Amino acid sequence: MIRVGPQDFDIGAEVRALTAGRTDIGAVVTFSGIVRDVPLELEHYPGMTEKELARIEAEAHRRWPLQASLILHRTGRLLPGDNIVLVIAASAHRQAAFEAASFLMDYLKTRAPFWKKEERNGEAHWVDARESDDEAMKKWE
Amino acid sequence: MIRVGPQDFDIGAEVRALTAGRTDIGAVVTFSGIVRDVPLELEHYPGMTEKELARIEAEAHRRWPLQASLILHRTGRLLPGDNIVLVIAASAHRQAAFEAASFLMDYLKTRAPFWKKEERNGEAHWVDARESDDEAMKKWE
Amino acid sequence: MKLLYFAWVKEKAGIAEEDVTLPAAISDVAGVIGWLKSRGENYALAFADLALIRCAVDQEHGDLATPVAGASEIAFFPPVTGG
Amino acid sequence: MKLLYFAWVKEKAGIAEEDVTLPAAISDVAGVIGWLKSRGENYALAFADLALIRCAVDQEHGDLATPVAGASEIAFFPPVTGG
Repeated sequence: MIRVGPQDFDIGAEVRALTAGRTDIGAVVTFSGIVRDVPLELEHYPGMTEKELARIEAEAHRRWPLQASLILHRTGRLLPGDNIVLVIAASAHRQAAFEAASFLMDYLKTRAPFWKKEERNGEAHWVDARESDDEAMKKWE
Repeated sequence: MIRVGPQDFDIGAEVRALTAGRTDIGAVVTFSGIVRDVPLELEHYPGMTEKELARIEAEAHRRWPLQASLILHRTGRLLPGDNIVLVIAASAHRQAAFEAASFLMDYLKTRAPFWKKEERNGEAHWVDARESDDEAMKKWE
Repeated sequence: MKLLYFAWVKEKAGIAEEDVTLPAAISDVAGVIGWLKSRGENYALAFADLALIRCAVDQEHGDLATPVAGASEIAFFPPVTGG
Repeated sequence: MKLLYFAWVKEKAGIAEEDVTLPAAISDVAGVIGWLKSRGENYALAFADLALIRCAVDQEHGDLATPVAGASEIAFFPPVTGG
Protein backbone atom coordinates (compact mmCIF):
# COMPACT_ATOMS: atom_id res chain seq x y z
CA MET A 1 0.00 0.00 0.00
CA ILE A 2 1.15 3.51 -0.93
CA ARG A 3 0.15 6.79 0.70
CA VAL A 4 1.51 10.26 -0.07
CA GLY A 5 0.30 13.44 1.53
CA PRO A 6 0.59 15.99 4.34
CA GLN A 7 -1.15 13.89 7.06
CA ASP A 8 0.80 12.56 10.04
CA PHE A 9 0.68 8.83 10.84
CA ASP A 10 0.49 6.55 13.86
CA ILE A 11 2.80 3.54 13.56
CA GLY A 12 0.71 1.35 15.87
CA ALA A 13 -2.51 2.04 13.97
CA GLU A 14 -0.84 1.37 10.61
CA VAL A 15 0.60 -1.96 11.81
CA ARG A 16 -2.77 -2.99 13.24
CA ALA A 17 -4.50 -2.12 9.95
CA LEU A 18 -2.05 -4.34 8.03
CA THR A 19 -2.14 -7.30 10.41
CA ALA A 20 -5.75 -7.27 11.74
CA GLY A 21 -7.47 -10.63 11.56
CA ARG A 22 -4.44 -12.43 10.11
CA THR A 23 -2.59 -15.33 11.70
CA ASP A 24 -0.01 -15.84 8.93
CA ILE A 25 2.11 -12.82 9.86
CA GLY A 26 4.81 -13.54 12.43
CA ALA A 27 7.14 -10.59 11.93
CA VAL A 28 6.55 -6.89 11.31
CA VAL A 29 9.38 -4.42 10.75
CA THR A 30 8.68 -0.70 10.60
CA PHE A 31 11.03 2.11 9.68
CA SER A 32 10.03 5.66 10.49
CA GLY A 33 12.03 8.73 9.56
CA ILE A 34 11.87 11.81 11.75
CA VAL A 35 12.90 15.41 11.01
CA ARG A 36 16.07 16.35 12.90
CA ASP A 37 17.57 19.78 13.71
CA VAL A 38 15.73 22.18 11.35
CA PRO A 39 12.35 22.71 9.64
CA LEU A 40 12.01 21.53 6.08
CA GLU A 41 9.69 21.65 3.11
CA LEU A 42 9.11 18.49 1.07
CA GLU A 43 8.49 18.91 -2.63
CA HIS A 44 7.53 15.93 -4.76
CA TYR A 45 6.38 14.94 -8.25
CA PRO A 46 2.67 14.12 -7.94
CA GLY A 47 1.75 11.21 -10.12
CA MET A 48 5.25 9.86 -10.58
CA THR A 49 5.77 9.64 -6.80
CA GLU A 50 2.89 7.21 -6.35
CA LYS A 51 3.90 5.17 -9.42
CA GLU A 52 7.54 4.95 -8.35
CA LEU A 53 6.65 3.93 -4.78
CA ALA A 54 4.30 1.25 -6.19
CA ARG A 55 7.12 -0.04 -8.40
CA ILE A 56 9.48 -0.16 -5.39
CA GLU A 57 6.87 -2.00 -3.32
CA ALA A 58 6.18 -4.50 -6.12
CA GLU A 59 9.92 -5.18 -6.42
CA ALA A 60 10.12 -5.94 -2.66
CA HIS A 61 7.21 -8.41 -2.98
CA ARG A 62 9.00 -10.05 -5.92
CA ARG A 63 12.17 -10.51 -3.83
CA TRP A 64 10.75 -11.54 -0.44
CA PRO A 65 7.72 -13.51 0.73
CA LEU A 66 5.79 -10.56 2.19
CA GLN A 67 2.28 -10.83 3.59
CA ALA A 68 1.73 -7.07 3.61
CA SER A 69 3.57 -3.78 3.21
CA LEU A 70 3.10 -0.04 3.38
CA ILE A 71 5.03 2.97 2.12
CA LEU A 72 3.78 6.28 3.48
CA HIS A 73 5.54 9.57 2.76
CA ARG A 74 4.54 13.00 4.00
CA THR A 75 4.70 16.19 1.94
CA GLY A 76 4.73 19.90 2.73
CA ARG A 77 6.30 21.74 5.65
CA LEU A 78 7.60 19.66 8.58
CA LEU A 79 9.23 20.63 11.88
CA PRO A 80 12.01 18.99 13.93
CA GLY A 81 10.56 15.90 15.62
CA ASP A 82 7.84 15.45 12.97
CA ASN A 83 7.43 12.14 11.16
CA ILE A 84 8.49 12.15 7.48
CA VAL A 85 8.25 8.60 6.21
CA LEU A 86 6.97 5.21 7.30
CA VAL A 87 7.79 1.85 5.74
CA ILE A 88 6.29 -1.42 6.99
CA ALA A 89 7.15 -4.96 5.88
CA ALA A 90 5.21 -7.94 7.28
CA SER A 91 6.21 -11.55 6.71
CA ALA A 92 6.00 -14.98 8.31
CA HIS A 93 9.63 -14.71 9.45
CA ARG A 94 11.83 -11.91 10.66
CA GLN A 95 14.69 -12.10 8.16
CA ALA A 96 12.41 -11.34 5.20
CA ALA A 97 10.70 -8.50 7.09
CA PHE A 98 14.02 -6.86 8.08
CA GLU A 99 15.55 -7.17 4.62
CA ALA A 100 12.45 -5.96 2.78
CA ALA A 101 12.02 -2.91 5.04
CA SER A 102 15.68 -1.99 4.59
CA PHE A 103 15.40 -2.51 0.82
CA LEU A 104 12.25 -0.34 0.63
CA MET A 105 14.04 2.51 2.40
CA ASP A 106 17.22 2.26 0.31
CA TYR A 107 15.18 2.31 -2.90
CA LEU A 108 12.91 5.08 -1.70
CA LYS A 109 15.93 7.22 -0.75
CA THR A 110 17.46 6.96 -4.22
CA ARG A 111 14.45 6.65 -6.53
CA ALA A 112 11.30 8.25 -5.10
CA PRO A 113 10.94 11.81 -6.47
CA PHE A 114 11.01 13.87 -3.26
CA TRP A 115 13.24 16.85 -2.54
CA LYS A 116 13.93 18.41 0.85
CA LYS A 117 14.44 22.12 1.33
CA GLU A 118 15.88 22.94 4.76
CA GLU A 119 15.54 26.21 6.67
CA ARG A 120 18.84 26.99 8.38
CA ASN A 121 19.56 30.38 10.02
CA GLY A 122 16.69 31.97 8.16
CA GLU A 123 17.86 30.70 4.78
CA ALA A 124 16.23 27.93 2.78
CA HIS A 125 18.44 25.64 0.73
CA TRP A 126 17.97 22.36 -1.11
CA VAL A 127 19.48 19.33 0.61
CA ASP A 128 22.23 17.59 -1.36
CA ALA A 129 21.84 13.89 -2.15
CA ARG A 130 24.10 11.67 -0.06
CA GLU A 131 26.61 9.37 -1.66
CA SER A 132 26.04 6.89 1.16
CA ASP A 133 22.47 6.44 -0.13
CA ASP A 134 23.77 5.41 -3.56
CA GLU A 135 26.21 3.06 -1.84
CA ALA A 136 23.38 1.53 0.21
CA MET A 137 21.48 0.79 -3.03
CA LYS A 138 24.34 -1.22 -4.48
CA LYS A 139 23.97 -4.08 -2.05
CA TRP A 140 20.59 -4.94 -3.61
CA GLU A 141 21.85 -5.14 -7.21
CA MET B 1 14.79 0.02 28.27
CA ILE B 2 13.60 -3.46 29.21
CA ARG B 3 10.06 -4.60 29.97
CA VAL B 4 8.87 -8.16 30.64
CA GLY B 5 5.32 -9.13 31.55
CA PRO B 6 1.84 -10.12 30.38
CA GLN B 7 0.71 -6.67 29.19
CA ASP B 8 0.11 -5.98 25.50
CA PHE B 9 1.86 -3.02 23.85
CA ASP B 10 1.13 -0.30 21.30
CA ILE B 11 4.01 0.24 18.87
CA GLY B 12 3.08 3.85 18.14
CA ALA B 13 2.89 4.79 21.83
CA GLU B 14 6.23 3.09 22.56
CA VAL B 15 7.97 4.91 19.69
CA ARG B 16 6.50 8.23 20.79
CA ALA B 17 7.67 7.63 24.38
CA LEU B 18 11.23 6.99 23.16
CA THR B 19 11.40 9.92 20.75
CA ALA B 20 9.26 12.61 22.43
CA GLY B 21 10.92 16.02 22.64
CA ARG B 22 14.08 14.88 20.85
CA THR B 23 15.43 16.27 17.60
CA ASP B 24 18.54 14.09 17.38
CA ILE B 25 16.69 10.92 16.30
CA GLY B 26 16.27 10.59 12.55
CA ALA B 27 15.53 6.88 12.21
CA VAL B 28 13.43 4.46 14.23
CA VAL B 29 13.22 0.76 13.41
CA THR B 30 10.74 -1.48 15.22
CA PHE B 31 10.40 -5.23 15.10
CA SER B 32 7.25 -6.83 16.44
CA GLY B 33 6.64 -10.55 16.67
CA ILE B 34 3.10 -11.88 16.41
CA VAL B 35 1.70 -15.31 17.35
CA ARG B 36 0.84 -17.35 14.26
CA ASP B 37 -1.38 -20.43 13.83
CA VAL B 38 -1.86 -21.72 17.40
CA PRO B 39 -2.14 -20.53 21.02
CA LEU B 40 0.98 -20.66 23.13
CA GLU B 41 2.20 -20.26 26.67
CA LEU B 42 5.41 -18.35 27.32
CA GLU B 43 7.54 -19.47 30.25
CA HIS B 44 10.59 -17.48 31.28
CA TYR B 45 13.27 -17.21 33.96
CA PRO B 46 12.32 -14.21 36.12
CA GLY B 47 15.39 -12.30 37.19
CA MET B 48 17.72 -13.70 34.56
CA THR B 49 15.40 -12.62 31.73
CA GLU B 50 15.65 -8.95 32.65
CA LYS B 51 19.42 -9.19 33.21
CA GLU B 52 20.04 -10.97 29.92
CA LEU B 53 17.90 -8.51 27.95
CA ALA B 54 19.77 -5.62 29.61
CA ARG B 55 23.08 -7.23 28.59
CA ILE B 56 21.84 -7.62 25.00
CA GLU B 57 20.67 -4.01 24.91
CA ALA B 58 23.98 -2.74 26.34
CA GLU B 59 25.89 -4.71 23.70
CA ALA B 60 23.81 -3.08 20.93
CA HIS B 61 24.60 0.38 22.34
CA ARG B 62 28.29 -0.57 22.40
CA ARG B 63 28.21 -1.56 18.73
CA TRP B 64 25.99 1.17 17.23
CA PRO B 65 25.40 4.88 17.94
CA LEU B 66 21.87 4.50 19.34
CA GLN B 67 19.88 7.38 20.82
CA ALA B 68 17.32 5.08 22.42
CA SER B 69 16.12 1.49 22.47
CA LEU B 70 13.48 -0.79 23.93
CA ILE B 71 13.13 -4.54 24.38
CA LEU B 72 9.66 -5.62 25.48
CA HIS B 73 8.68 -9.29 25.80
CA ARG B 74 5.32 -10.65 26.84
CA THR B 75 4.78 -13.67 29.09
CA GLY B 76 1.91 -16.04 29.80
CA ARG B 77 -0.76 -17.36 27.47
CA LEU B 78 -1.06 -15.76 24.00
CA LEU B 79 -3.44 -16.36 21.09
CA PRO B 80 -2.91 -16.28 17.31
CA GLY B 81 -2.62 -12.65 16.21
CA ASP B 82 -1.40 -11.50 19.66
CA ASN B 83 1.81 -9.50 20.00
CA ILE B 84 4.74 -11.38 21.60
CA VAL B 85 7.78 -9.18 21.39
CA LEU B 86 8.75 -5.63 20.48
CA VAL B 87 12.22 -4.29 19.79
CA ILE B 88 12.92 -0.65 18.96
CA ALA B 89 16.20 0.93 17.89
CA ALA B 90 16.47 4.69 17.37
CA SER B 91 19.48 6.41 15.86
CA ALA B 92 20.47 9.48 13.87
CA HIS B 93 20.72 7.38 10.68
CA ARG B 94 18.84 4.43 9.30
CA GLN B 95 21.68 1.94 8.82
CA ALA B 96 22.48 1.85 12.55
CA ALA B 97 18.80 1.57 13.48
CA PHE B 98 18.18 -1.34 11.09
CA GLU B 99 21.31 -3.23 12.11
CA ALA B 100 20.80 -2.75 15.84
CA ALA B 101 17.15 -3.87 15.71
CA SER B 102 18.11 -6.97 13.75
CA PHE B 103 20.98 -7.68 16.17
CA LEU B 104 18.68 -7.27 19.20
CA MET B 105 16.24 -9.83 17.78
CA ASP B 106 18.93 -12.34 16.80
CA TYR B 107 20.47 -12.15 20.28
CA LEU B 108 17.12 -12.26 22.02
CA LYS B 109 16.13 -15.36 20.01
CA THR B 110 19.21 -17.31 21.04
CA ARG B 111 20.02 -15.94 24.52
CA ALA B 112 16.95 -14.59 26.33
CA PRO B 113 15.52 -17.30 28.64
CA PHE B 114 12.01 -17.73 27.20
CA TRP B 115 10.37 -21.02 26.19
CA LYS B 116 7.26 -21.41 24.07
CA LYS B 117 4.75 -24.19 24.63
CA GLU B 118 2.31 -24.54 21.72
CA GLU B 119 -1.19 -26.00 21.82
CA ARG B 120 -1.77 -28.04 18.68
CA ASN B 121 -4.81 -30.34 18.25
CA GLY B 122 -5.47 -30.26 21.96
CA GLU B 123 -1.92 -31.24 22.89
CA ALA B 124 0.69 -28.93 24.39
CA HIS B 125 4.30 -29.37 23.38
CA TRP B 126 7.49 -27.38 23.79
CA VAL B 127 8.71 -25.63 20.66
CA ASP B 128 12.11 -26.79 19.40
CA ALA B 129 14.86 -24.22 18.97
CA ARG B 130 15.55 -23.38 15.32
CA GLU B 131 18.97 -23.90 13.81
CA SER B 132 18.37 -20.85 11.61
CA ASP B 133 18.35 -18.72 14.77
CA ASP B 134 21.84 -19.95 15.69
CA GLU B 135 22.94 -19.27 12.12
CA ALA B 136 21.54 -15.73 12.30
CA MET B 137 23.63 -15.09 15.44
CA LYS B 138 26.89 -15.95 13.70
CA LYS B 139 26.88 -12.90 11.47
CA TRP B 140 27.36 -10.68 14.55
CA GLU B 141 30.39 -12.52 15.87
CA MET C 1 4.55 17.69 -24.80
CA LYS C 2 4.63 18.80 -21.19
CA LEU C 3 7.94 19.69 -19.50
CA LEU C 4 8.17 19.73 -15.69
CA TYR C 5 10.89 21.10 -13.43
CA PHE C 6 11.38 20.37 -9.71
CA ALA C 7 13.41 21.67 -6.75
CA TRP C 8 16.40 23.83 -7.69
CA VAL C 9 16.08 22.96 -11.38
CA LYS C 10 12.68 24.63 -11.24
CA GLU C 11 14.05 27.62 -9.33
CA LYS C 12 17.00 28.13 -11.67
CA ALA C 13 14.87 27.69 -14.78
CA GLY C 14 12.29 30.02 -13.23
CA ILE C 15 9.46 27.80 -14.40
CA ALA C 16 7.58 24.80 -12.98
CA GLU C 17 5.81 23.52 -16.05
CA GLU C 18 5.37 24.35 -19.72
CA ASP C 19 3.89 22.93 -22.91
CA VAL C 20 6.30 22.75 -25.82
CA THR C 21 6.52 21.37 -29.31
CA LEU C 22 9.94 19.84 -29.84
CA PRO C 23 11.75 20.24 -33.17
CA ALA C 24 11.34 16.99 -35.11
CA ALA C 25 15.08 16.26 -35.05
CA ILE C 26 15.17 15.80 -31.28
CA SER C 27 15.07 12.12 -30.37
CA ASP C 28 16.33 11.77 -26.79
CA VAL C 29 16.58 13.53 -23.41
CA ALA C 30 20.03 14.94 -24.23
CA GLY C 31 18.50 16.54 -27.32
CA VAL C 32 15.74 18.11 -25.25
CA ILE C 33 18.25 19.62 -22.83
CA GLY C 34 20.41 20.98 -25.67
CA TRP C 35 17.36 22.58 -27.23
CA LEU C 36 16.24 24.09 -23.88
CA LYS C 37 19.70 25.59 -23.27
CA SER C 38 19.51 27.32 -26.66
CA ARG C 39 16.19 28.90 -25.64
CA GLY C 40 17.45 31.09 -22.80
CA GLU C 41 19.92 31.92 -20.05
CA ASN C 42 17.62 30.46 -17.37
CA TYR C 43 17.79 26.99 -18.95
CA ALA C 44 21.54 27.30 -19.51
CA LEU C 45 21.86 28.02 -15.79
CA ALA C 46 19.56 25.18 -14.69
CA PHE C 47 21.30 22.62 -16.90
CA ALA C 48 24.89 23.90 -16.45
CA ASP C 49 26.07 20.71 -14.71
CA LEU C 50 24.47 17.64 -16.27
CA ALA C 51 25.99 15.38 -13.61
CA LEU C 52 23.44 16.86 -11.21
CA ILE C 53 20.41 16.50 -13.48
CA ARG C 54 18.01 13.57 -13.28
CA CYS C 55 15.02 13.06 -15.54
CA ALA C 56 11.86 11.06 -15.98
CA VAL C 57 10.06 10.35 -19.24
CA ASP C 58 6.35 9.70 -18.78
CA GLN C 59 6.93 9.36 -15.02
CA GLU C 60 9.66 6.71 -15.26
CA HIS C 61 13.32 7.36 -14.46
CA GLY C 62 15.37 7.91 -17.61
CA ASP C 63 18.79 9.22 -18.60
CA LEU C 64 20.31 11.35 -21.34
CA ALA C 65 19.86 8.55 -23.88
CA THR C 66 16.19 7.83 -23.14
CA PRO C 67 14.07 8.28 -26.32
CA VAL C 68 11.41 10.99 -26.18
CA ALA C 69 9.41 10.16 -29.32
CA GLY C 70 5.75 9.87 -28.38
CA ALA C 71 6.36 10.92 -24.78
CA SER C 72 3.73 13.17 -23.27
CA GLU C 73 5.65 14.32 -20.18
CA ILE C 74 9.34 14.90 -19.45
CA ALA C 75 10.52 16.00 -15.98
CA PHE C 76 13.89 17.39 -14.90
CA PHE C 77 15.09 17.46 -11.30
CA PRO C 78 18.10 17.09 -8.97
CA PRO C 79 19.02 13.75 -7.35
CA VAL C 80 16.17 12.87 -4.98
CA THR C 81 16.45 13.52 -1.23
CA GLY C 82 13.27 12.14 0.32
CA GLY C 83 12.83 9.65 3.13
CA MET D 1 22.52 -23.47 46.67
CA LYS D 2 19.32 -23.09 44.66
CA LEU D 3 18.68 -25.23 41.58
CA LEU D 4 16.08 -24.14 39.03
CA TYR D 5 14.54 -26.09 36.14
CA PHE D 6 12.57 -24.67 33.21
CA ALA D 7 10.35 -25.89 30.35
CA TRP D 8 10.66 -29.62 29.56
CA VAL D 9 13.68 -30.02 31.82
CA LYS D 10 11.38 -28.98 34.67
CA GLU D 11 8.63 -31.32 33.50
CA LYS D 12 10.94 -34.31 33.08
CA ALA D 13 12.68 -33.68 36.40
CA GLY D 14 9.26 -33.17 37.99
CA ILE D 15 10.50 -30.22 39.97
CA ALA D 16 10.76 -26.46 39.40
CA GLU D 17 13.14 -25.44 42.15
CA GLU D 18 15.03 -26.97 45.08
CA ASP D 19 17.68 -26.07 47.65
CA VAL D 20 20.63 -28.42 47.74
CA THR D 21 24.03 -28.73 49.36
CA LEU D 22 26.51 -30.00 46.79
CA PRO D 23 29.18 -32.53 47.77
CA ALA D 24 32.45 -30.62 48.23
CA ALA D 25 34.14 -32.45 45.34
CA ILE D 26 31.82 -30.93 42.72
CA SER D 27 33.46 -27.99 40.97
CA ASP D 28 31.61 -27.39 37.73
CA VAL D 29 28.23 -27.68 36.00
CA ALA D 30 29.08 -31.11 34.56
CA GLY D 31 29.71 -32.28 38.11
CA VAL D 32 26.34 -30.96 39.27
CA ILE D 33 24.55 -32.80 36.47
CA GLY D 34 26.39 -36.06 37.21
CA TRP D 35 25.47 -35.77 40.87
CA LEU D 36 21.80 -35.03 40.03
CA LYS D 37 21.59 -38.05 37.71
CA SER D 38 22.79 -40.24 40.57
CA ARG D 39 19.98 -38.95 42.77
CA GLY D 40 17.03 -40.32 40.80
CA GLU D 41 15.42 -41.57 37.60
CA ASN D 42 13.67 -38.23 37.04
CA TYR D 43 17.01 -36.41 36.78
CA ALA D 44 18.48 -39.18 34.61
CA LEU D 45 15.52 -38.64 32.26
CA ALA D 46 15.77 -34.86 32.25
CA PHE D 47 19.52 -34.88 31.58
CA ALA D 48 19.59 -37.89 29.20
CA ASP D 49 20.77 -35.81 26.22
CA LEU D 50 23.27 -33.17 27.32
CA ALA D 51 23.35 -31.67 23.80
CA LEU D 52 19.87 -30.31 24.56
CA ILE D 53 20.67 -28.89 27.99
CA ARG D 54 21.57 -25.26 28.57
CA CYS D 55 22.47 -23.75 31.93
CA ALA D 56 22.98 -20.49 33.76
CA VAL D 57 25.10 -19.92 36.85
CA ASP D 58 23.93 -16.98 38.94
CA GLN D 59 21.71 -15.89 36.03
CA GLU D 60 24.48 -15.81 33.41
CA HIS D 61 24.74 -18.31 30.57
CA GLY D 62 27.29 -21.04 31.30
CA ASP D 63 28.31 -24.42 29.96
CA LEU D 64 29.40 -27.80 31.33
CA ALA D 65 32.80 -26.39 32.33
CA THR D 66 31.49 -23.33 34.20
CA PRO D 67 32.72 -23.34 37.85
CA VAL D 68 30.03 -23.52 40.52
CA ALA D 69 32.08 -22.72 43.63
CA GLY D 70 30.36 -19.90 45.51
CA ALA D 71 27.39 -19.83 43.14
CA SER D 72 24.03 -19.25 44.77
CA GLU D 73 21.78 -20.25 41.83
CA ILE D 74 22.14 -22.73 38.97
CA ALA D 75 19.42 -23.13 36.33
CA PHE D 76 18.92 -25.86 33.74
CA PHE D 77 16.75 -25.48 30.65
CA PRO D 78 16.36 -26.34 26.95
CA PRO D 79 17.64 -24.06 24.16
CA VAL D 80 15.58 -20.88 24.36
CA THR D 81 12.65 -20.26 22.00
CA GLY D 82 11.38 -16.77 22.81
CA GLY D 83 10.84 -13.80 20.53
